[in-house]
Amino acid sequence: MDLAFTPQDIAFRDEVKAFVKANLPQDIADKVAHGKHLVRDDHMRWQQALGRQGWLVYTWPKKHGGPGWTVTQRYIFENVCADMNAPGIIPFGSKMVGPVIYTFGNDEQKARFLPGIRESSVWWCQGYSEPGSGSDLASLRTRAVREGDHYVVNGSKTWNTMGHWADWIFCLVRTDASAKPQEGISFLLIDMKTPGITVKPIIMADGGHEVNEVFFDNVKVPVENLVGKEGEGWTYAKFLLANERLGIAAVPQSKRGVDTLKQIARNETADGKPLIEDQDFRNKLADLEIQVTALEYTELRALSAMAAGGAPGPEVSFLKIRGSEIQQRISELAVEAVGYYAMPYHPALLWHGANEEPIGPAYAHVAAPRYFNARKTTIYGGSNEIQRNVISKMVLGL
Amino acid sequence: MDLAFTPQDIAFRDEVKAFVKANLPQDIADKVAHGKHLVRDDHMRWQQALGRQGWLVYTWPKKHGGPGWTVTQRYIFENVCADMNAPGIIPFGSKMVGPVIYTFGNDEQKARFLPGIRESSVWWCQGYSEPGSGSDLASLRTRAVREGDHYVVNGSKTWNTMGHWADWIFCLVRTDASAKPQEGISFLLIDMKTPGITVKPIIMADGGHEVNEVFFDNVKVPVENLVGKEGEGWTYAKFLLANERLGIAAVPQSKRGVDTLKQIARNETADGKPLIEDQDFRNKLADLEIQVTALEYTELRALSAMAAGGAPGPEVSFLKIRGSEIQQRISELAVEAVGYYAMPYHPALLWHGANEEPIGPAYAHVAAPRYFNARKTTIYGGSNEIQRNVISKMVLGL
Amino acid sequence: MDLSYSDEQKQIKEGVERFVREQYAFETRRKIAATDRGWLPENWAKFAELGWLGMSFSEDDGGFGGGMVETAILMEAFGSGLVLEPYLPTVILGGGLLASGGSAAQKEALLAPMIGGEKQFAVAYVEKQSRYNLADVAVTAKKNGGGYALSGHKGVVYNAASADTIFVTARTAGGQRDEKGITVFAVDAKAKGITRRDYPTQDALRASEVTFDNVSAGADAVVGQVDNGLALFEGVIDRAIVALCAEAVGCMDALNKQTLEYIKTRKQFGVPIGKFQVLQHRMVDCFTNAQEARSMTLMATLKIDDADATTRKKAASGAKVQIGKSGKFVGQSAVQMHGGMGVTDELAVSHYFKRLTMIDTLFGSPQHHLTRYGNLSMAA
Amino acid sequence: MDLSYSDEQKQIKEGVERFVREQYAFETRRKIAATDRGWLPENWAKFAELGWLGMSFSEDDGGFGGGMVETAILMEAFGSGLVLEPYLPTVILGGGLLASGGSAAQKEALLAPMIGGEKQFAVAYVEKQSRYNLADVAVTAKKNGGGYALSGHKGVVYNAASADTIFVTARTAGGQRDEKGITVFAVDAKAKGITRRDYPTQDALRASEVTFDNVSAGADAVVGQVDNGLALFEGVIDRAIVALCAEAVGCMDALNKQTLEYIKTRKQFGVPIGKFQVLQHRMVDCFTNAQEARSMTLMATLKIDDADATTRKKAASGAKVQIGKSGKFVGQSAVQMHGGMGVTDELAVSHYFKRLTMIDTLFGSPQHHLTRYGNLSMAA
Repeated sequence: MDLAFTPQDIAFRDEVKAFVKANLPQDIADKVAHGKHLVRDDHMRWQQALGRQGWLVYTWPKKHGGPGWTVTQRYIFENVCADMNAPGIIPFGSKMVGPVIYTFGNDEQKARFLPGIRESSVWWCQGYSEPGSGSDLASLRTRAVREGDHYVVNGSKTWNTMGHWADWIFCLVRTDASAKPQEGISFLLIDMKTPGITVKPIIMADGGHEVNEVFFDNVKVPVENLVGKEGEGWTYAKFLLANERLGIAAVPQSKRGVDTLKQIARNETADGKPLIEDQDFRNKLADLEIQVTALEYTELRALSAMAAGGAPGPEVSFLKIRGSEIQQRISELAVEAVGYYAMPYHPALLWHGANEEPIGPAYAHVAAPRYFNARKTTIYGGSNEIQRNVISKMVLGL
Repeated sequence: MDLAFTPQDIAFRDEVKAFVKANLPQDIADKVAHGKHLVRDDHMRWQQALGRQGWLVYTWPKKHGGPGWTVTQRYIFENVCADMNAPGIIPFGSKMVGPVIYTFGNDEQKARFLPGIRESSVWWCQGYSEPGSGSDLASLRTRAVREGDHYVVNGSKTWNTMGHWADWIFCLVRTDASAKPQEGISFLLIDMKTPGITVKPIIMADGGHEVNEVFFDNVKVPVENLVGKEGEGWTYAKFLLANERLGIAAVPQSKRGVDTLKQIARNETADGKPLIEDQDFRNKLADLEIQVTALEYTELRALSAMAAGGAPGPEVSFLKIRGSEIQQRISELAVEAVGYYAMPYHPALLWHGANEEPIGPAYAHVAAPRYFNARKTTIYGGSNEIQRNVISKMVLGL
Repeated sequence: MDLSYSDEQKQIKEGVERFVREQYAFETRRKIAATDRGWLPENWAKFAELGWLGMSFSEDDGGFGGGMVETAILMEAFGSGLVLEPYLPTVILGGGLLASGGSAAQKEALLAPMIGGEKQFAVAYVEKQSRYNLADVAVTAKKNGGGYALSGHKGVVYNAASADTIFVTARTAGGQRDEKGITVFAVDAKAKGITRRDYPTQDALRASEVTFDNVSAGADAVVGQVDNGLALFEGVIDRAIVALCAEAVGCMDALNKQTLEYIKTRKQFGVPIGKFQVLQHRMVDCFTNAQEARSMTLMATLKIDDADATTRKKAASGAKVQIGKSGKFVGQSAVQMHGGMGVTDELAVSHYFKRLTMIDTLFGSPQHHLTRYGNLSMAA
Repeated sequence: MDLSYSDEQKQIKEGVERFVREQYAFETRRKIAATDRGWLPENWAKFAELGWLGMSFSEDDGGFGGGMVETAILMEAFGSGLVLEPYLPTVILGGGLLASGGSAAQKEALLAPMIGGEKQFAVAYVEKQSRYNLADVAVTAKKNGGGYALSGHKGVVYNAASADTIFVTARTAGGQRDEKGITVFAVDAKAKGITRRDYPTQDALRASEVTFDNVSAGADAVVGQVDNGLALFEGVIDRAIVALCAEAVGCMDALNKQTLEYIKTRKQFGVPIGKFQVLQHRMVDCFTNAQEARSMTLMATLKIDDADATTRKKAASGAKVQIGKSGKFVGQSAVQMHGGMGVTDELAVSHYFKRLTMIDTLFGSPQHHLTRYGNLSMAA
């Protein structure tokens, strides 16, 4: 048992650092460091740089064009990227639909779709939830009716993240209305430019636009865009959600979040002293840092088990539970740290990157919007209540 | 709207103070002040003093021999008694079976049993829970079979508090096995000296003996000891439990508990300073005191609603929830306050009032046993989970 | 001891609840928030007409002789509808300063017209470094002939853009955090040397950064005593805290009502989600929290005029701690139980949550008041 | 980076788990606790025979060259069975002091026979006023010819009644809470001037109040350097904390196992109570808490020998905070989910709960270590 990195690991870490240093545009790193929102082009520039290096799909096996890294290498890569303020990789292509396609898709689909995902030349989005379905995914009602060599899709999807920037969407659709809820579901790939698709923004509590409702009105989808077998989409969906849950712990991001909080607490004052010297706030920071450390080592234990040949089991659900709770706690403490200057609402600066002097310290005006927005982390990807149900059933046998 | 006491209230408070000062034996007050356990005779001496004054059954209406006090007077009485370290009144007679008898019993029963309760010449105990029944009271299995002018009782009761000191027990028994669980239950009064009754101690986590299992082996109970109608015991039981819940908030006791904690924190030191000056511990005490205040004013609001003619509704369930959580928190902070000296276990001093020098400060060795014992407060009288179910159903309509 | 409302108080309650019901539907509020001012003069005129602006001032001051109980009734209803009109800065803070510290002349010139609805106030006390310490005052008021010249910066001044008069805490003596040497000034919002940067707040109210550059104020602009303004100011803030707690209670009850309704109707896995025990118990805890918030607010309402200063301060701080704890639990739970819809701008729930979050900070965080309470309560 | 056990470590794990399974059934433990000593010499002999007493000491010191990983394996198993034998005071504390500070002569005279199972140790460092501050030492050691004379009182000294040697922190210079001026002495437990008051602890272990009245100790009784004993002592306590955390992890897993079994079988309202969602989620949180405790203990196990002192201290304090939080949640939840049975002496659950409660305090409360961690981590 040993925490130390091997010389190869250390060489690898240096290689990653050098790459990020050379290839991450400064303007993007600055935005990330100051918690500003990125535009589509920011994500694309970084992801395409990773793509050229073959690292964008860093979790993929060699034979599908991934680097075939060890668990330790993935861990190093994720941490270096976060430390150096690289944007998080948008998961819909590389972490979600990609693995589904190379695991369940046919050779033609692999040849057609995987390169665009590896290079990030194509932006993917997700069509899972529907209005009213919430955590009960299997209740979805979007229909796909076979007509000759097409499916005709009607219905709507919601909580569609960044769909307004997407080229393609992967959708769960109902191809057999007569079957049981979890049967009769199929997994379709749909070009967002297809006639009959409209994207309607959902404005979040923080005033931002990151998710949409997507409406399908007699959208014609070629049958060759069906992944795997008709009616087995639920199997692929669960496979995808399991992958999603693992990364969702967001440990490197939370570690960076704690460092940012410390910086804020050094800047802020209370009774003439730096806030970080305030006993109560220091306790809260220390408690939070310990929570993040516990989560990190829990994830390391899971990764090391996977490295020893195991697949991510249902226990990773609690990485999602704790990871999301911790992200919320970080955002909550930021609001506490900035005091009255959490109150000004500055949409021009927040959303449109306007070149204005912020009201109060630059880190202050983002605190409350992030706190409001972070409430979603215990809701999406299967609410934490659902996650607890899963563990209770699958792990504890209750 | 006004918190101030009327001149009559103030005169009443002075009268109660004078009475307690004159009639509460000093040795008993000292035991209570130092958290020592009382013996039967201690309780009896105090309760009989109250009985002679007509105050033991202070919640009873005049026509049954109570003082017929206002809600405000009850509040004053309870607080003065707690402040002056009077022992809590054992509820089984005066607060439980008494009201059942004068509400549902016949005149003969009232004449026979109420005087002994008013004077505390008779010690009552409760026969409700059974091994395995837990919070599911209606599942009780103790049978009472009518044979001529007697019932023959067979079965067992558990969590019987102080039954080893009791003269009489009130029992829920099943008189009709064929009826639905909540029907076919009757309410019997049984003389503990009746042949066939055996009392077996249950030792608690703190090493103390306060509860028992009571076994009934062909115990003959005269039919005139049946309260109300056969098969309607469940109605009387619920009536009794509602009364129980109200007092269970134990606000005056918790207020005294916080004061005791403050005294401990003034005595204890951390890094050479009194513990009460330690920022973290002071925060915890302040938070606790605020919790107690919130509970007190919630109870005052309920009492004032009752005074305006309302009966205690299901919302009093949450007085039980918060009251018990607060009692546990007090005991938990006491353990934290005394540090290493929570560790010595001193049964001779704790249970048998041995005349030994305590190990560490006198208040220290009782801290952990009380913390262990206080875990029961969220379990008995219907666990807090059950209480939340009740509120959810009865108050929120869920 | 009597905790029931008088008939007059019941009438006030019914009146303000009717106003909120009829004038403050959620979509109406959205429109009001989008106006330039961020609130409606028609509503303010109605407040004056119904006597709400003078409700808690003595008859001598031109008010109707009510007290904190009446104020709490109004604020609770305002909270239940997320009312945007600047009652807190104008009536509770500005009016409160005048009532407890103002001269006869100041009352006549400012308080009377405020009660009549013709004047709006703002109170400038926050500074970039001050956090919640009311004595941390860097803005200076230098003697200047018969009067003073104010210079420095104040932050997050609610209602400054609409205010006719701005009340400012300034340092006339002593070091930056000395309790002595603070004076409260009432200055004309249009006075030369005052510059503002206006902005909306997270909870759809309006505030400003206000800079004072040699703003001259006459000796008659001093509210209360020179150098001894802190006690006056702290007392007004403590009363404002109780009013704010009442507003928060209104928010929480409204939020719980909406959440309960939602989990009774919203179906998942074929049943209303309110059938899931975990949500039932969380809903119970939401109600318990709101009840405790109401109880502590009642306690503070009845003790804020106590003869003993420590009792008053403990009452305000204790209530603020409870409101913070309850507000956070109720707000976060409401969002969680609403699921995805709870984090959208579309439903009212996120707006109540945002208001409760700002209330948590306003006049001092729960942590600040827990420490204050502890120091007051544990002093040997 | 490799978080898996070696084959040797797996064998140790199987061995100690078998011992607990076969020798520590709950009723057996009850009998052991009731003996005069409170532990079994036969068991201790077996510990020696199996090499557990020398497990974590270097070969030079007569040990088997294991480290904290091996220690954690043993302690976790001991925790799972609430093992009563004094491994912590004798091996971890006493042995640890000798290993990191002892002279060759002391190691030969004390460590070797301890590893052989012939010597028992106790460590006296708690004082009535000291709470968790290891530098708060009022017991004095005055120069006395070539040696020292120790006087004062130490409290809650585990295993003192069985100990052959008592290690004592005493002040040889400086003021009562100075970090400098503390010296560690190894004194014969039977030495003249030592009086004991023995008692059981809440968790069925044995401890004593120990008074030193001019107890003479030779210069050769000094462990480590005169006046510089604090760093040595603190380092040993930090290692003991990690061992204690491993014990706590064993307790929590055993408790969760029992509780899960109980709620699967215990029926109310006609169904196993484990069918109630609220208990399901609480059980999930119990497991999550135990997982986090295990993760933090692993972290500390692997970092406690780090070259950097701050890293070591943070590791120990961080783990202690987590164990405190998790242990309290798991312990209280286990009792609650067991209902009435959980608060009786009859079931094992209350005994695990009591041990976890004492672990919470031992070597410093979670609050103490949270503050320590914060000061180490937030220093600019």
